[in-house]
Amino acid sequence: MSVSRRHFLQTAAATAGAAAFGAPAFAEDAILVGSLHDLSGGLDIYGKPMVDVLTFAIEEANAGGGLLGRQVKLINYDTQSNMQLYTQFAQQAALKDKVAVVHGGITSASREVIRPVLDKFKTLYFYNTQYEGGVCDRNQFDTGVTPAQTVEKLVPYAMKKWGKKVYVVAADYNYGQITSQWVKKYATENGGEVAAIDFFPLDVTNFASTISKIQAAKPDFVWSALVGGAHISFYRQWAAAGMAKSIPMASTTFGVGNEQIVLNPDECNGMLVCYNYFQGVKNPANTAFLERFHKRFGADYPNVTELAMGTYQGFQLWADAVKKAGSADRLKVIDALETGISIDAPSGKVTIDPPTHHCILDVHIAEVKDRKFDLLEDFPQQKPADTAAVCDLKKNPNDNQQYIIKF
Amino acid sequence: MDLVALLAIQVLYAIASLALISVGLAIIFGMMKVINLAHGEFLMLGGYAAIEANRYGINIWIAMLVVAPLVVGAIGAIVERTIIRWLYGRMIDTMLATWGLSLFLVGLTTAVFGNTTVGLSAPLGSFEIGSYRVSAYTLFVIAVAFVTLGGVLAMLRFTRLGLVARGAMQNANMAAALGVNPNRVYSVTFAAGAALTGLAGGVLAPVSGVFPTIGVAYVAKSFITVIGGGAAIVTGTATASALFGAVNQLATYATTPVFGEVALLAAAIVLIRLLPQGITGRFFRRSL
Amino acid sequence: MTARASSLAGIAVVLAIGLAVLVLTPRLFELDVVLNVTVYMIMAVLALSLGLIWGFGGILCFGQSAFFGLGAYTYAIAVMNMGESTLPLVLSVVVPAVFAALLGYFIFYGRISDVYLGVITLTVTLILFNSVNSTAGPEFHIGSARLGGFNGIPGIPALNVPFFKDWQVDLEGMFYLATASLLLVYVALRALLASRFGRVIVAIRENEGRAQLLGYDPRVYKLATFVIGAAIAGYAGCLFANWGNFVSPTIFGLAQSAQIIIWVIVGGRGTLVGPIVGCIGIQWLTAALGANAPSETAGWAALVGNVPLILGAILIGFVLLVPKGILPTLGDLAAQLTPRRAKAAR
Amino acid sequence: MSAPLIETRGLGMRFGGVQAVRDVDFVLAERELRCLIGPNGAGKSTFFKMLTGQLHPTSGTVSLRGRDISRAEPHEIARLGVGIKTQVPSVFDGLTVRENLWIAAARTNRGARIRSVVDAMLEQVGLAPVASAIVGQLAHGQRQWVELGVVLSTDPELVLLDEPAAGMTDREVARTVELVREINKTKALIVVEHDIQFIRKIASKVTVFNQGAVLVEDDVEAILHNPTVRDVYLGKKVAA
Repeated sequence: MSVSRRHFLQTAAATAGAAAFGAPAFAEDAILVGSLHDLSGGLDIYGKPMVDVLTFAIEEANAGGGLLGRQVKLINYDTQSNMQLYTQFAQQAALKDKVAVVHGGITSASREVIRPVLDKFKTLYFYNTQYEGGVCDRNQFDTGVTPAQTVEKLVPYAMKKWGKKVYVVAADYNYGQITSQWVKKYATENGGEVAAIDFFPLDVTNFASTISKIQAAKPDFVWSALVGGAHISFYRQWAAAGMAKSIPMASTTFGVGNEQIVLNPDECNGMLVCYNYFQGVKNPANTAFLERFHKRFGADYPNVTELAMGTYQGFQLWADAVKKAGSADRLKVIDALETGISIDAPSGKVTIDPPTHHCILDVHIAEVKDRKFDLLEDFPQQKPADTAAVCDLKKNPNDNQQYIIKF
Repeated sequence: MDLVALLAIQVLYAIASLALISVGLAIIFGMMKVINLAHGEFLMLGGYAAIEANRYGINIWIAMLVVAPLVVGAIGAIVERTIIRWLYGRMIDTMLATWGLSLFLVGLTTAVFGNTTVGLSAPLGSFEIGSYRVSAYTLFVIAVAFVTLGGVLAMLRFTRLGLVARGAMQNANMAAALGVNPNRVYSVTFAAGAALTGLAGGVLAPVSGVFPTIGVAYVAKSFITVIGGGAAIVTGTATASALFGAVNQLATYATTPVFGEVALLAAAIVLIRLLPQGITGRFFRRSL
Repeated sequence: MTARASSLAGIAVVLAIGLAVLVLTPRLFELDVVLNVTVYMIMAVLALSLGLIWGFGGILCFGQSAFFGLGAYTYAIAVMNMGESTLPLVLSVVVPAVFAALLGYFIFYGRISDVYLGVITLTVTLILFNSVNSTAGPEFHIGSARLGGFNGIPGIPALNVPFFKDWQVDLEGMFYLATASLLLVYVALRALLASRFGRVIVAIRENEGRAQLLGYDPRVYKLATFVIGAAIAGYAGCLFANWGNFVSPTIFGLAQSAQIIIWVIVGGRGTLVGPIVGCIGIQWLTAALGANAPSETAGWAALVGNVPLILGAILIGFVLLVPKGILPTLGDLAAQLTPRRAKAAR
Repeated sequence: MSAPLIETRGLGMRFGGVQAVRDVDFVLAERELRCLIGPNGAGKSTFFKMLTGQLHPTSGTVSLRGRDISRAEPHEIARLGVGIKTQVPSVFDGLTVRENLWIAAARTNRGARIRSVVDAMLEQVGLAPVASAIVGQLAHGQRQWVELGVVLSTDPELVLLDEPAAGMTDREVARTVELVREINKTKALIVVEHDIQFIRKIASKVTVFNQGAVLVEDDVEAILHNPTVRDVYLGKKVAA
């Protein structure tokens, strides 16, 4: 009753407006892009660079005449590292601002909060963070790397370089749990062994006893899937105990929060990481991007992180799809994206993989060196094999869940 | 044998760091009955003070041991003047105000320093115990904790300032009768508590990361330690830290850090149940 | 009696406002406002629970979030296993209440009071936080519900009309349920406080020793108050789990615990409307600041768009300028303007 | 003969190294009115606290009608019919006078009875005109009356009064005397008081405490002429 009445009022108002100003006036409104990132609270180390890049991407788009001749406007929400606000703001973005797309969510927890809300209110969703993989939802696109794209490459590389025995320390949440299982899988497949896997909640700062346990286990190298500000203490305490020199380390989380800048070079030099994007990636798109970006945000901008580039590429993929669809309408844009849209991004070629809604992209192994990353080896066009094993949205477009990938 | 020595150092370190982060709060809460929820942010500011000072070329030891306490002490004095001064005797209101202050300081720090701050790495290198390597800085932190507690004790017991402070806390009129302005005493005490907290923040900066929201990790633990210790500032902090630190580290070693944390908290509950006035409410009653 | 008449008038005003919100919100506003108001109502129920035990019972519970979280998790786990929400709803009230009874027995019969009580309750909620936070592994599940650790439990099925599994409460239904719950809890608490029990707990807050010398056992009354507060908080937790279909360990965290206390301080202790006003005010402010975040992260914009900075400054200013809380201050103001009514308003 | 109302045997209380009360044998009959006197620190208040359960004796026993209550909690003893008016008025300061009495009356009465008890008590202690006032805002003397009213509203069988006349005007003292006599018609009383004139007016048996022990027990006039009492107490008092 109340619903129909409200709709009636709205329709009446819209009709009146259309009559007064002419219907086309509405088509000229800006296209709204919602941003749901933590700009305060513990996760802002990740959120801020992402919003910076999103702001930049939108400014660029507008400078180039906008999309479909319409300006793009950023509606920026600070979710304050608070799950309740993720729900509230996802609702607001979908219902009040009626944005064309939402970019955002950092932790898997926040994504799983946003995802059902945006599904329910039929608003397109881009999740631009590297994560544990397995999300299968036609309304969502994932532009970050998953373990099959990075862990699969880095484990054998590190084993070849250092030896077969690995000790895993991981953040105690979805990503850490699942990533460490992937490490174990790839280590055993390559004839190595995992000495132990230790999990740490994200607020742990005292790693003394873990460090001595690692010393007792004498692994050839340590795999870190530690995350967040508190876990930086691990690297500090590790180096303070004189271990940085004797046992090397590999990671698919280090650097995402600019750890290589926070720590001193002698605390983390030589560490191996594997991501889609490094500032040092050599291609014309990246050179041009960095030049423009530094002009806007200053040459002393610390570092364009993996997550920030994921966000930039997510926006570009969406923008291309809008152009291709000739509309910002959700279903039309999804259709366009599902044609396997592809862009020449700063990280290299990035293509939407239609069955999984994840990305086919380049990954690189790099070494930490004096607050920067030295690229060591490139792996072009990696497929999201893990998610592909469980998810096929071409066959089951109505599938909607996060799979836990069994192997 | 190596393991025993290693474990002993780790337990001592856990105790020392707990005592360090708590003693400033113990002074502020114990002597002034102000529940300072911004305590964690005072620690955080101590860390930033040390880092920034070091960045501008000040020797790391001076940055940690002198600059950090001075800066945070000064901030404490300002906070006391502008906020706490109006709230004495209103314990609950100080809680709300300092919670606000905590948010404010986190926001301010983020705005000023951004959230990618180059940290300090621990000086002093490492040494070997059998097949284990331990950071020498660990021993330094233990030493600082001892010296700090000893210093506070000596201050309270032997100096006129300490005497006056104790007097004023027990009875403001008495201090007034001694010709001391109780407001002055409160100011100085609050600033002193803040300075010690800043010292702890500076000294711990190379061990744990420094970022705007690090305070949350400390505030509950310090508060539990102070309450567990009871009325006597130094003895209380020392005994409660000894108990909780040992429980925490041993449980962590035997199981996981989470379990260590839970064991600490559980120990606190049992302690308060057995000694509803804290340790020094029952034992060491006449201590300071 | 004028006091009774004015108190009844007060209830009538609150009910009138509540009913107006209940009836008008969905008719005047978009769905997003309705959804926002829903969560404010749910949190206001939580605020009332602490308003009762602290504002009237004098029990400074620093861990009210423990019961809130237990309610939410209990509901989530139970409904995921059972599929039908009637029993889970009941459990989400009973489990926190039983937990509070055990904890309260431990506290009140151990003669723990004051700031020590605050620390015990804080510690308990932190234990819950740490424990639940470390259940990310697949081995941690209760029945078919994975606890999920830090990531929490997503996709919690919504409440259904009792015993009709397929008749689920939709979003608008959730709004009506939350708002009606708030009104009901409010009226129930008013009735409780007007009863002999309510008067005795206020007397115990005023002077525990005297109440005991008159023959009332403060432990029994405090324990009962504590349990009632926990049950209400647990119910709020159940509603919260329904609102976002989601629950995560931060619900037990220090920030959540402190927030509940702040709602009550801001609104005014010793009133029931105060915690509601404080809760909705702070929630609205937090959301409003976050919703208008400038994307610029440098210079003045960084300060203006800095949510914790502004929220913190407002709280500090609030303590210094409105120390008694909103409701009592408004009451004093009204009393100054109309001195004759002052007595009746008490 | 049935057991006395109150009987203590070898009652003692030790705080750390201080023996506040030692070896007190004390008997009070039903409806008896007894005064306790003694210098400050003689142990009178500690003795009261042991009778009401606020302190548990470190030695000896307290019996109420033959039932051992040494370990009982204050509310249990209160429920057995013991009421106390403490030295510093202990009332519900944030509540009105009427609410204060209501809380007390509601312990022993139900329903409409509560209100009639409260109304009667307001008259009896002369607080009807200020029934709606917040107690914390009343003068000290009036709060004394509030506390008396609160204690009497539970209808106890034994009333302990710790310095009821302290801080009262002469007129109020006179009214207190009247009230004590009135109460004594139906209840037993123990009154601690320094004011000898007051004790004379209520004319009763007196127990003298000194250094935690009972010095002597006798009629009021005899006590006044007892040289030992003069020495330890009255003498000093006069000298002071």
